[in-house]
Amino acid sequence: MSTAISVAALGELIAGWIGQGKLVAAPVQVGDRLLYQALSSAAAAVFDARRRPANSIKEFLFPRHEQIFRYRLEGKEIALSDVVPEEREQIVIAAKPCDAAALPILDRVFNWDCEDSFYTARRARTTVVTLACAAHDDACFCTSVGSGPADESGSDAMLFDRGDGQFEVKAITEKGRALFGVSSAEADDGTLKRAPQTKFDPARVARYLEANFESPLWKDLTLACLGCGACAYTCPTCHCFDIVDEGNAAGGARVKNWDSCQFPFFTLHASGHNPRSAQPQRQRQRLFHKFSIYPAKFGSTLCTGCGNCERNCPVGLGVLKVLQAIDGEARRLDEKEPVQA
Amino acid sequence: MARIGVFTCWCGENIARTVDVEQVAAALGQLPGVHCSLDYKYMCSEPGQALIAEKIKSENLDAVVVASCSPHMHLRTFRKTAAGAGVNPYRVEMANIREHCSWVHHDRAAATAKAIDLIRMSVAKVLWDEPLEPIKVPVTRRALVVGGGVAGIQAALDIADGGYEVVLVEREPSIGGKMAGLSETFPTLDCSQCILTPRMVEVGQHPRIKLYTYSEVEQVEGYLGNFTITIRKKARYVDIKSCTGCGDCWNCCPIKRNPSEFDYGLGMRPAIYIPFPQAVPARPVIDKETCTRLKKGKGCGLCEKKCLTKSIHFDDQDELVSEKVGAVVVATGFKLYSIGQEGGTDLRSVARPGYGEYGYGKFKDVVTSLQFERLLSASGPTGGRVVRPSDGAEPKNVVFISCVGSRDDAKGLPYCSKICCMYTAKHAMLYKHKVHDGQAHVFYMDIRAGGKNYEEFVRRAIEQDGARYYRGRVSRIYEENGKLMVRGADTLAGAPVAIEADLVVLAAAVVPATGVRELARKLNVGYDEYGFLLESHPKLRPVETSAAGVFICGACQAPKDIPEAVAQASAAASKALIMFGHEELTREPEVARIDEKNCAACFTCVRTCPYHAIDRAEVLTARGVFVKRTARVNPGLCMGCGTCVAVCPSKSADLAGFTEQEIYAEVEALV
Amino acid sequence: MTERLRQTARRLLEEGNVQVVIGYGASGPVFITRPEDADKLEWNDRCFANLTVYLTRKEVKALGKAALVVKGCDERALVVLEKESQIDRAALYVIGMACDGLGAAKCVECQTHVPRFADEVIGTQAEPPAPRCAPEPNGLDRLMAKSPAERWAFWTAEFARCVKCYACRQVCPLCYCERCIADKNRPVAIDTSATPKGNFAWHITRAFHLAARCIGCGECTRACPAGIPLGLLNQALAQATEENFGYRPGMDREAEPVFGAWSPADKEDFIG
Amino acid sequence: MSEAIAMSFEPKIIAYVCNWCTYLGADLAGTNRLEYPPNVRILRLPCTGRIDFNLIVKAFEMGADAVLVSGCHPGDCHYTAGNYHARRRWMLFRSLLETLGIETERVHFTWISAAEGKKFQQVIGELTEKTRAMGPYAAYQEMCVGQASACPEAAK
Repeated sequence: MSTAISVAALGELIAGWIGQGKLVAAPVQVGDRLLYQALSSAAAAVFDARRRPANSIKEFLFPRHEQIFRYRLEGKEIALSDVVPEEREQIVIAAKPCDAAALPILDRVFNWDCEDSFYTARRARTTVVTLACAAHDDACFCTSVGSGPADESGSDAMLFDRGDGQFEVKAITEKGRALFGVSSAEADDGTLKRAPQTKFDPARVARYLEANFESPLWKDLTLACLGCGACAYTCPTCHCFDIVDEGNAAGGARVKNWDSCQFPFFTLHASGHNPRSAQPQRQRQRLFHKFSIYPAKFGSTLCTGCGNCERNCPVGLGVLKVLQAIDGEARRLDEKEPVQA
Repeated sequence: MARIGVFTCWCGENIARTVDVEQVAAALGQLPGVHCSLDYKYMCSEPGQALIAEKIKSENLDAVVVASCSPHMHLRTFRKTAAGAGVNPYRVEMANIREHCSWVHHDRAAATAKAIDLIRMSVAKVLWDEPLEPIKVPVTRRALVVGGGVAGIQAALDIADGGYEVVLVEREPSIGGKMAGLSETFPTLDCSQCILTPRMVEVGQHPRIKLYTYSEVEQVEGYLGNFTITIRKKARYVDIKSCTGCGDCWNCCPIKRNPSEFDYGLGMRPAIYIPFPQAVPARPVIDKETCTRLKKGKGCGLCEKKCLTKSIHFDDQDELVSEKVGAVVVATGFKLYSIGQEGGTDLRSVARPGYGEYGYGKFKDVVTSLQFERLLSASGPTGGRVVRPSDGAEPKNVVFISCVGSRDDAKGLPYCSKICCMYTAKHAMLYKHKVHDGQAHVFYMDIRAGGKNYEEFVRRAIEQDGARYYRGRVSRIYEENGKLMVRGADTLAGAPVAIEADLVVLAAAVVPATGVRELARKLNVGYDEYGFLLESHPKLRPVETSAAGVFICGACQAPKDIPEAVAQASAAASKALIMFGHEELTREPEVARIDEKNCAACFTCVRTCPYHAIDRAEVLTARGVFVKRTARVNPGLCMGCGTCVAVCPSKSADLAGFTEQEIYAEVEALV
Repeated sequence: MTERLRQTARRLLEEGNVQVVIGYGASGPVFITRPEDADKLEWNDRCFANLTVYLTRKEVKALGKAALVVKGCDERALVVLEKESQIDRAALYVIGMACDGLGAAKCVECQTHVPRFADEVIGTQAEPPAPRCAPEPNGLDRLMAKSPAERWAFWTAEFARCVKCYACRQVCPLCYCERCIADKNRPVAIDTSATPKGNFAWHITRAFHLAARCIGCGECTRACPAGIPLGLLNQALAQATEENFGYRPGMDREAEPVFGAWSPADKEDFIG
Repeated sequence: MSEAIAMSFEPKIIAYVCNWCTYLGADLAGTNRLEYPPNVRILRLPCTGRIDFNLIVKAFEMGADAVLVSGCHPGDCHYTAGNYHARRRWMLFRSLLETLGIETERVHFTWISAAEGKKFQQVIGELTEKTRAMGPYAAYQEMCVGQASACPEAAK
């Protein structure tokens, strides 16, 4: 039997979830940008398998700003209090597979030594319904990092755009099945044909990185970087944060805010020394973290190939171009001196 | 944690009546960082201060908040108390719970709540207050006096007699200023030159006065106690050291008929000249505009040939010399408003229409009051005979017009020039003494004769010397049958007046000397829209200026007569002498500073600082290698307004005593 | 024009007049240091970035004397940077590109198609300049036609999307502070959090620090990944600056900047 | 807003004043026992030139319902020109506040000299009553307690 579902039916489902008090997020058209946002009504959701939102879904699990605890000055004493945890169930729908694929990556970071209870709790009450990609642009490179337009990693269910206003539903996890109850047997076989070509070899890049921490290439490739956080903040996998106390004479909160390794003061020491004092060093750090440090620790790249970094970069930089250049350089070196298998 | 003591004052009943001081003290005692909180009847009294001092010691306090009256009343008191007991005086704050609270509110609960808030703010600030040390500035005990008129002479002599060196700079070839050209002075009719020239000679011979005539201040660097002044010695073409002033040169000069500056064009002088016989120094100068040799570069040279001491040097050049001084006295004086021309003065604001209808510049027998002084003066071009410039005849009817330019918003200046009423009376009187059958007519708006014996003097001019005074304005002066027709109004008689005059004397307004604005800018002294220099406070700091170490006296500050100018000069001198009484000066440490590491060197603060106290500087390594550019505050010049902080986008500028952190802490206490 | 641009760059590098040519490449800004790389320079309708931003970057300054490719709109930044002692104009070679507009909204009302202070101008302006996009209703006029409460609601919704990535700051040629006030923590003038409160404080500060300085290149709006029309705030201030002081930043190399100066005649009808 | 709320609402007014004119004007109001509502909290700064716009924003963040900024009259600045520099800034700052839809009636600029105790009394009285009539600056205060959210609707 067909498991296809119409846009209208999806809208009804969403309206129902919202009615149940769940937080439902989906791509929403905001000005000239498509952005993941929490929905106030089902109508705002955009089901477009050909376009990618400018931000990522990580915000619903790892928000840009989060209170860890609150404090109050009571006389000469300080009273601490926990933040009341949000208990609403969350459903992210029409997410891109490259956004969902970031979740298992983030899971590892937030739980490898000690559990980040804020993240884990949100993760547990979040269901992710992806919409398989029907198109890609020049910035896309999911296939180069082992993902693809219908990558199921991180998805609880996946929709496939049949092109006739109907979507095939494939439930991937129990959570997904719980939402839709049904699942299509056959995946859309058209999506892979629309996948971007492989643009570099991550293993070769990792090998090159290991051997070339100091290289003039860094400066040559990343000099244009202006040091903003547009790449990191729209990246599905970037997860650095800063902890600050915010308040006044009466009290305040200890909060966790997104941070970016591209900011000059990210690594500023109290002594005044800054080990990463120039922008190319910060760019190198980001590349290393994604393609050398994280892979060495967790066995996969810290990148899903979504291409948001390039699309959002004011000077069109992003990781892909740097990786391609590195890959080219590595291949040239390999050809000169083939590596031992 | 800080150990703050909070001391709440009852001010007798003044505070305690409206504010529940015990509740306040108890509430403040609960604040973090507050180690003890007390209330007492009179904190400013001796026992009150002793209480604070005792608590500082027994409780080992490191900061103090006194909640009492206005800091303008007692901040100094409590800072001194705290300092005496070992707390840095800049870690003392006051919360004003009297003027700003108990005296203006009646609701006890609301006033008490407000008092607690005000003190909380002070506690929050004092937590961050940095200990500060007064700034010590070394003093070069040497003064610069700019301007060699009577005010400058007085200031220079007073300072020099006080035992300190003075550098006196005068733009003209001789000192003496306006007073040297006056005939006799009101209200005593002393001979002006007779009383001034001995003082000039004293200056010329004083071992501690270094005199630069025919020189101007080119550049001023440094600050209070430490100025470096660059002086431009204009090419004089005469070596005044070897010259004996014998006069051979000016007597042989063939270019004799040049209008004399000293006589305001009424007399003539050669191209090489001394301005007047009693000049100090009594050394000539060559006017390069009129000297044949200097104009053409060859020929003539008679004076050079005649000079036995070989003191004439046609190749003389301007020379820049540098002098280090600790204080500056500005005494640049005044000039007369250019009455004839359209907006003829260097007034910045609007072009003023002038007084073309009075015919000055058109009719030879319309003269200014200063020109008339020269006609009256025994040393003047006529030897003291009052004559008409046009034909040398003795004028029998002389019309004096006061307020030409002064008190005239439409055509001149709104202010009163102050001296004109008196000198006009004097002119009328002296004229009558010289021309017994002559008649003086005076047109005036009001007679302002406030001063010792001034009113009596004016009455004398009218009653004894028969000057006719008309209260009214002159509308027009024109020539008719070789006579000047003066048409005006006598508003008291309610009738028009027409006088056939032989001579008309215009009491033109007093305006600041040429170039005083440029000088003021070099010295960072403020000036008003007319160019008169601004004193720090019109009542209490009348000779100080916004620039520390720069004092003003005489007519550069406002029109004034000789006794006032001299008194003010002595006041300015005493201010310099007070500075020189110290080896170093202490200044309040509440001044701006720049975080040079973070300064982006946009120099907005440099452009903004009202005191020019911020310099463009460079950060260098210990070995002198350039690191970066930065703004840098000169604490000797900074007055602590903090305008730089507000314009600094990165807040690399901050103000000690009112730091960003301190102010934010204060606001953030207002929860 | 591209060819002439490449020739110029090649010549400058060959002659050793400059050590680097900062220009547009195929996919973003490029820093050409060798004559043979001059062919990497491009001139097309994707040359949006205002490259003057690089002049104050220490990594770029370290490359040596620069030649910079500017459009007439970007060039105004050079005037402001020079006024604020950030660049030594004499130690910079400016290659001006006559520009008919890149199809951006700001190009429609552009009055500076041809750079005026460049050392060399490449190309000429089409007469009349070819319109590349339809004039848009002025966003600022539309905003100001709303009630204050509606404006507040508008900005509340817009700022809610701000994640404080600071792209607006980093891309601005006039945000060159060594340490931004937003990065200072003693005291905290602006909450670091991307909360409504922290975002308002930041955007008020950003806009006002550019008051009477912003040259209207619109890079802030272009760079914002959340699509917040930040340039509107700058436009409003620019309009007020022009109305009150007759001053347009970067238009006149001789004009005195508004801040740092004052006049007794300054308007004060808002002061009670 | 209802009259009952208007009566019970006590506006919070934060005043930034210069040390030499307005602070002394407030002192004079005290010396002359000129009563005014107790809603104002004065911060003493050396000069209006020192008062940055960030402080005005901070005052609203602290829950002020109105902010007063006051200093020496033009020409009377203790530091010759600090107030002139301030006046320029405020002029443009107001236009930014207008653009943002911030209620400019809640930012009151004025000159009060050391002799104008009476004016200080009047200004505080009028500003307090005006603010009382306007009610709490709820829009700003609610904005300040709002949490970051990827949902703009939630910010309302």
